[in-house]
Amino acid sequence: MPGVPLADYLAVASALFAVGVIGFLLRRNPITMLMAIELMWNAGNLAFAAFARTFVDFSGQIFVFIVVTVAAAEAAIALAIVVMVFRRRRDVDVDEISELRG
Amino acid sequence: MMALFWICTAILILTAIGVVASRHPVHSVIALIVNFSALAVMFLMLNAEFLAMIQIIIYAGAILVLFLFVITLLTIGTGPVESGPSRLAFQAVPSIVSGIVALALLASGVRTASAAAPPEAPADFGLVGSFGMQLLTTHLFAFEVTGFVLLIAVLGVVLMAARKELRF
Amino acid sequence: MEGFVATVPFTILFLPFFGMVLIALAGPYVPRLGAAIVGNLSVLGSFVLTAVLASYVWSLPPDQQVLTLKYPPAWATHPAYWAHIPPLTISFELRIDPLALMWMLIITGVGFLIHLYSIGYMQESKWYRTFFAYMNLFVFAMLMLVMAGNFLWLLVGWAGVGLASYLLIGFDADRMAAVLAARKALIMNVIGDVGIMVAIFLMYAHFGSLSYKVVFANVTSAGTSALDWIGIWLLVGAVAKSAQLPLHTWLPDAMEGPTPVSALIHAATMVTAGVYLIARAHPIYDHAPAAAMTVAVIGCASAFVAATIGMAQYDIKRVLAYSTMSQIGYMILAVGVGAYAAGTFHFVTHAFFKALLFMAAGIIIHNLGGEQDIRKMGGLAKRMPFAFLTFLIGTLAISGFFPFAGFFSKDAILDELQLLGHPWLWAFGSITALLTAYYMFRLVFMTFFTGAYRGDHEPHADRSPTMEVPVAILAVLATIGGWLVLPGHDEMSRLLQGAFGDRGILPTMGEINWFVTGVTTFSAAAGLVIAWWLYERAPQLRRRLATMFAPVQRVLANAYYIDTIYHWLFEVPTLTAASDIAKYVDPEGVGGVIAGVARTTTGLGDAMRGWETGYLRRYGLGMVVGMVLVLAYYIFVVHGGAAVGMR
Amino acid sequence: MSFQGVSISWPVLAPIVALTAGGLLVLLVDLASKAIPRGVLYGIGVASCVAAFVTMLPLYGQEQVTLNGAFASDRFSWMFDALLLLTLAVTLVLSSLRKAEDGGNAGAYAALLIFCTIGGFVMAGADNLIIIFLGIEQLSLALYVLAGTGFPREASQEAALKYVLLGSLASGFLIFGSALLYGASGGVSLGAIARAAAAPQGLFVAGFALFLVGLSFKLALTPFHTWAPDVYEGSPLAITAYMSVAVKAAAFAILARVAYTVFGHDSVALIPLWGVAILSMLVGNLGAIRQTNLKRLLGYSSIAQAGYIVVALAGVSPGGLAAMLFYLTAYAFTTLGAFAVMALLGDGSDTYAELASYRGLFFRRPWPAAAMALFFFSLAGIPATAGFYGKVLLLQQAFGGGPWGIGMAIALVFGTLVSFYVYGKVVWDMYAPAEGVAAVPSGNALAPWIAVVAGAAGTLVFGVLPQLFYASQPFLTAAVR
Amino acid sequence: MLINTVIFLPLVTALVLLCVPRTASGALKAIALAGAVATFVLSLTFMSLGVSTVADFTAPWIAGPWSAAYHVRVDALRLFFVLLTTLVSAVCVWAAFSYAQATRLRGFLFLLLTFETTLLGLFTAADLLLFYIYWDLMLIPVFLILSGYAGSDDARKAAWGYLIYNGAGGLVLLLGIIGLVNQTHTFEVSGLVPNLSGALSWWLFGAFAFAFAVKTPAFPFHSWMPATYTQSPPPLVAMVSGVQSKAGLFGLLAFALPLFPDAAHVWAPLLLVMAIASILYGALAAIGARDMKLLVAYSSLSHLGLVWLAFFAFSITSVSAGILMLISHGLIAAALFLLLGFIEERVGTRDLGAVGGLSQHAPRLAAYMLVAAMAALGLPGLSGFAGEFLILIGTWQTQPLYTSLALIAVVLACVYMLVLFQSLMHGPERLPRGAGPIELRPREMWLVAPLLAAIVFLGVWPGWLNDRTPNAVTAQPPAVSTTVGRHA
Repeated sequence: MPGVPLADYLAVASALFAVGVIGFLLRRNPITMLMAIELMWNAGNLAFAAFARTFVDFSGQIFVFIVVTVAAAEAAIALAIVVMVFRRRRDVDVDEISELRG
Repeated sequence: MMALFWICTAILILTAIGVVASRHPVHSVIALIVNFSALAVMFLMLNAEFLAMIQIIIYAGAILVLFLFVITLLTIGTGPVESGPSRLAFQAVPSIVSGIVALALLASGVRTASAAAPPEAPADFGLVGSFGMQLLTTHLFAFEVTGFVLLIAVLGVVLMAARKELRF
Repeated sequence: MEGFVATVPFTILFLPFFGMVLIALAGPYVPRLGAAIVGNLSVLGSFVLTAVLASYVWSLPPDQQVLTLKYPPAWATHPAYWAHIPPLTISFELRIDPLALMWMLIITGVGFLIHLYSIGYMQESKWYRTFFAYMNLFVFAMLMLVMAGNFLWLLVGWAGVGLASYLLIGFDADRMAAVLAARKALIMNVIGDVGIMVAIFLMYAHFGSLSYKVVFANVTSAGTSALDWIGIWLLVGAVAKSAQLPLHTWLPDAMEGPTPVSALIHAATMVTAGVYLIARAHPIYDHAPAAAMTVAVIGCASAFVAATIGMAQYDIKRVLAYSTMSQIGYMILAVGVGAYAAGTFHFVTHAFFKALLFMAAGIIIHNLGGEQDIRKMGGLAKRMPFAFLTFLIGTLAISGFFPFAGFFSKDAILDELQLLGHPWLWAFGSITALLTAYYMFRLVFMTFFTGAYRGDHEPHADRSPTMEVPVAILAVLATIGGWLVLPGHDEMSRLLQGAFGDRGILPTMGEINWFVTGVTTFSAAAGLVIAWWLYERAPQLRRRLATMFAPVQRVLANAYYIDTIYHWLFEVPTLTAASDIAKYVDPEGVGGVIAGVARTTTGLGDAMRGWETGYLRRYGLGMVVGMVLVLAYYIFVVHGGAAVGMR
Repeated sequence: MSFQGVSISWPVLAPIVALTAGGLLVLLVDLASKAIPRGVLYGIGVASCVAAFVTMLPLYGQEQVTLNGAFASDRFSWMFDALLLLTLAVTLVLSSLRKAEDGGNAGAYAALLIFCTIGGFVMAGADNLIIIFLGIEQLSLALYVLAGTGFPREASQEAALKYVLLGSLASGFLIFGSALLYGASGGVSLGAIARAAAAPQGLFVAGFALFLVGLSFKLALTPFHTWAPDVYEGSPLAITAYMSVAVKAAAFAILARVAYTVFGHDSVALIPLWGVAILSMLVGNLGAIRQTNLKRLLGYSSIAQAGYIVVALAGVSPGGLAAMLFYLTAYAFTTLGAFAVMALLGDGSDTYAELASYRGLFFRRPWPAAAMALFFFSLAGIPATAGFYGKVLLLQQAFGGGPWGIGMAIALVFGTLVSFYVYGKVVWDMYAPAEGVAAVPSGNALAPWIAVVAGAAGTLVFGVLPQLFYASQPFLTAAVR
Repeated sequence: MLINTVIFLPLVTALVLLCVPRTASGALKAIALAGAVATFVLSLTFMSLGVSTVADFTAPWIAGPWSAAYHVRVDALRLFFVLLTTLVSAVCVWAAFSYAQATRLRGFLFLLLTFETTLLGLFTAADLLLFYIYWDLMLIPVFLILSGYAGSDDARKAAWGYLIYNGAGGLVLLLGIIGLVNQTHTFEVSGLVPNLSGALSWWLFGAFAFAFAVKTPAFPFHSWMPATYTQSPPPLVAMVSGVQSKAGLFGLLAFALPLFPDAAHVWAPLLLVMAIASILYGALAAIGARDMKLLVAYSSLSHLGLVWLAFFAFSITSVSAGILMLISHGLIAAALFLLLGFIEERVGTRDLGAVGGLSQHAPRLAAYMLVAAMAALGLPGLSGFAGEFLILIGTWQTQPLYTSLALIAVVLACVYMLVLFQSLMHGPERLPRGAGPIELRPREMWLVAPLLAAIVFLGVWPGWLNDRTPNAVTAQPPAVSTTVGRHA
């Protein structure tokens, strides 16, 4: 099967990355923000996979594997914190939490 | 091959926007699951079978299920998550603008990558066996450290969960 | 004789100083009179030793009469200098020569008489002991001034005398008038010190040393213009100390001090320091004709102006103060034109009759309980015959009537003027002689004759010997003092010849120049007659004249308003500038800059903290924008700079 | 499927093994019975620190690599490991003061701290992108949680939330940056990247930019510093101490290794780093002027100190590493000492985090006040303290760094001047006559005293005799491969 | 080793004080005074050195990238600064007994003695790094005393002006030093640096000169001085104005002039203008000052401006006369501030208008004040005049215009010193109610006596000091090899 040029993969990865960043900044719901972060991390994974394919080198794929495991751990901790923080609050809005300032 | 690629790209981009744009977290989780599956297909196209499997099993399967649990946990009996306009004025526009500029910059940076199709991959590239060999030999240390990372995750949740206030 | 010559000058110099130290330390434990006795004895001791030294020096041939003494003496192991910065060395040295001896004799002699007089006069003062300590300090400083061997020790004596006069003018320190007068005196003196310092700097620049020997030895090596400048700056010092124009305004105010102080310091000795300075630095003035002429002109001008002001004063001591300024004008005029012997002779005689006049006035004031305004006095001749008699002798002497001292010394000066060819100076000198006679006799008539005593204190005429003995002695000296220079033999030139060896033989004084003597005697008599006519015979004429010349009379009464001019020209601007700086410029101006910088930094601090809004998404936005900027820099500069080359 | 392909040299991994054993032991003991007092658990933690240090001694001064290049222990990483152990030990000592009712079991807390330090070890020895990413994540994940264990509950949780979300965002940049770097160089190891840096094109440039951004977040360099003050104020005292020293040390290890290996000389690519350093010095010092909370003030101070330490890299000259290490050691002793004094006075709690409580302290508690004054003078860079000589070294490097170096030197000097006021104000309050002010009760436990004395000794000894620091290292020029 | 004992004896005494309980004020006073006087006596032994011999001690200190040695020396240049420090410090420690409240005496004495050690360290330092360390350390004791022991709120505010302003000066000096050592790679710099490029040496000299001008203080950089001099307790201000203000000018003599001789000539015109500005501004401000301590503070601004004039007129007498003027100003300023401190303590106010006619009650105080005021005025026969005269006779040869301006200031000096002396001592009696006995107590008389004795001695025989101080700014002998403990 004719290969897909590397540049396209990277373009897609960048697009995913950008959407992730914008998503993080726009949404006020922590869970959605976390999902946006997952998107960013996956954009990185895609780029790594594409480069691994071009260089025929496993390092890239190893990195993706590691990123996935770390993402799992990070999601667990982040969600635990989110739950801890928002358990008693009425609505789940990040902007509410801004006592520390100045 | 190219057609499949463009389909996956379209799905990826649309579901990504879907994740970000939807007001209700459950909708965004579903969008994310579709996104990950399209990503898995992409991995397959890049001869990364093992990664595709992981993407589906771990990412889509475990992590997003966890997200669903938490969403249900937090939003029982409350209205739509984000009520009322964002208190932070002057936040939406600059973030979109900077996101787009970032994309443009990355795209221009990335453009220098070879536009040619990658050469034909050798037969055993991307197989789980060779991946495993690599993982446990050249990158053995990385493998070990991931162990630490997961241990920390467990300890962290235990530490936070130990709080008595967590009454439910 | 070697040991004698080496030690006596130092004992003369330091005896009054130890007197002062003894009074200061032992003072409180010794009764008041004890302090006075210590003071008197130390000055008397100095006088006796000076007399002995003088007789020894004058017994030497004229060309060996200059003794220079260095401390430590030559045979000492390691030399000690006052200042020793290699090219510049200033040593401790004294110089005794007839000129210095003449001044030393007067200082210690008249000084002793005035110390004696003050025992009585200062009875009811609170700080009796301190008075004698300060007087001893003055005598020590004046001796230092005249005995100095180089210009530095002259300057030290010069300033020491200024300090002593400051302390004594402001003696009764609870009167603000005295305190301000003392301050003005010291400031004027410091201006004089600065003048001398500049002269010293110039001398060092040209001669490389400050000691008299070196400077006077190679005076010719420096150009006349340099010598002129040195002369002018020395004159500034002399003018400040001898209260000549333009730095004279402190002398009338100095009368705030007790009368013995006025007698000793502001009549006999300190104010003549300027004359001594010019006489001492005569080699410079001999080679600097321009400077010498300025000296003469200033002397003459001061004499004339002081005489005119003296005519319109009503305070007895102020009249005498202006008369001192006028007489010293004569001396400066004399030394200016080169008649050093005549100038010194007039200094000697003036010391006698001016001290006499002041002490006599002191007795009058003492007996009138401090009253000094002559308009309130009158008819005191009968009440205080002794004071009247001595005052009359003094007046006759100062006006220059025949047998008295004034006649000979003033005549000598005017003679020299005529001889050395200064017609204008001689003319002004004679007119001033007339004015002197007028204002002195005006004083005598107003105090002792016209009308009765109108003051509020009841005059009491108790007689204390300690006050009257010195006055009597001075009265005798005032009469016979002049006979030093008689037509046949000129004692004064013979005595002084030793100090002026380098100028050749001093011109002999005393030849009767009938024309000059005639004019001076006539002007003295004219002054007497006019005063008698206006005050005794036709007082209504005086009143009519007074009304006619009222504006002139007011100008003279206020000493040509010079004091007020100085006040507006110097005092007001400096004080306003100073208070502005202290109140506004420093706290707000310079300080303001710092406060401004501090405010802006704290302002910046708040701005920096402004980023900490507390909103998590703002932080996220900050990070993304930061990322975009860094990315942009890299993409465009570094990558775009690929052509530039990263290495 | 034999494993012969992998060479494992156990001595290099010995410190990590020791620490892991310590961590697991703490967990087991905590699990064994609830009756064990908290002190024992922290005691085990400190013991494991000492053990790790003992195992590190033979490695001193040698160059050893294991697991085919993934992890190395050279003189450069040795110093960082020593600093991390010191910080861990002090943090454990300070945490032992925490009262039981603070909630959270001590076992998990101590173990988490130990594993977090292991993350630091990994970062210090990392030599390829994967291990760098893993080390950063290991360290950060543990700290996200630990930041949340503070008291008062709301502030601490807020800090944890902010830290985890922004941390993950930064890690996202790091991953994408690493991907592009990998793409540009074809290999994950720094050596490969160095080859790519020779002829930079789009991929490398973008990748390095993102990588630098991710790292700057960890270092709290401006403009990625905004999280630091809030997180420092929110987290518990001991964790703030740990964060301000350990995170900075480990992150600088990576930055130095990247700067020296990838570039090896001062190049145009590092200019944004110098710019960011200047900004951080200004923001850090100026921001601290009006602070009333000591932890937040030290947060700003850590931003400024990060800016100072970057100056050590100016010109990427051989002496730079020595200057950075000396300054980091000085900064470690001083900051840990300062936090120890706060813990000593507040008995582990945050009562002495407010500046107002220090008013007139000198006349109530002269010795702790004197120690605090010494620490703040060292932070400000007053002579005869380690901070001062550190700054002398920094200036020395700055002058070797061309025009940007001079710019950084001037920013450093201006920052120091502002810090005279900032730190002087604390000392000024302590010396204020305090008749009217009600004295805040202060504790006097032994454990923090040891930390205070150690901090003071370190600050003074390295201030007066900096030669001791150098004597231990025949110097580090060839440290980095 | 003698140098080190002299330097650190005050610090050791201070540490010993810490072991004495705070309340045992008798023991505290005894120990502190013993320590200070012992230091002074020990420092007198340096007098036996004479101009040629040098007491020098070197120990290796930092071998790192830039080598630095613990190199202290007492040579002709530094001898009299050390003596001044020990004498004024001993007097001030003794004067400090009556100032701090009972409970705080220990802290106050501790800080004063530490301050003395930093000053001694600075004056004996021959290594640039050591010099800088003491330069900044000097700020701490003064800052702490001002913020903790001066009592009033203004004093606490003055602490800031002092710390920040001098801190800025110090940091600029640090930049200068690092810039210089960047060329030589060792802090043991004593002589001319060979390959120093022109422009760089100008910048470096500028940095040194700025720092020294801030410390002196000189005209444009003096705004920290008024608050500090008026607010700090008298023993401290006596030491600050008496000794610390000499640190800057000592730095010029010991380091800046030998290191950058040609740059000094380049900067000379500007610095001369600054010197004259300080002299005249200080004199005018002193006349306008209504606060007595402020008046003396501005007078010291004026007198030290004269020393700047001396150094940068490069005249033959500038160095030796400069040192003489510094020592004499140190003694005069210390004596004046202590006396004013006694008056302020009794009368309770510093305003010249509110007090008057003290001489009637306190003749001895008036006598002491007279000697100090006349010395400050520059009355010949006292050390003030000796310094001024010898400087001006030298500067007249090279800068006649500036010298004549300085002479104007001499007249102005007479005005403000008389304003100070007369409004306090003379005139009608004005005393605030409840003022205690005015007359000086015996302790206070014995305290100020040594200062006045030194003033009179130096006034009568300045040659003694001239013989023992160098006249030209020669570079010190090349850096002594770093052998431990070698000393002449």
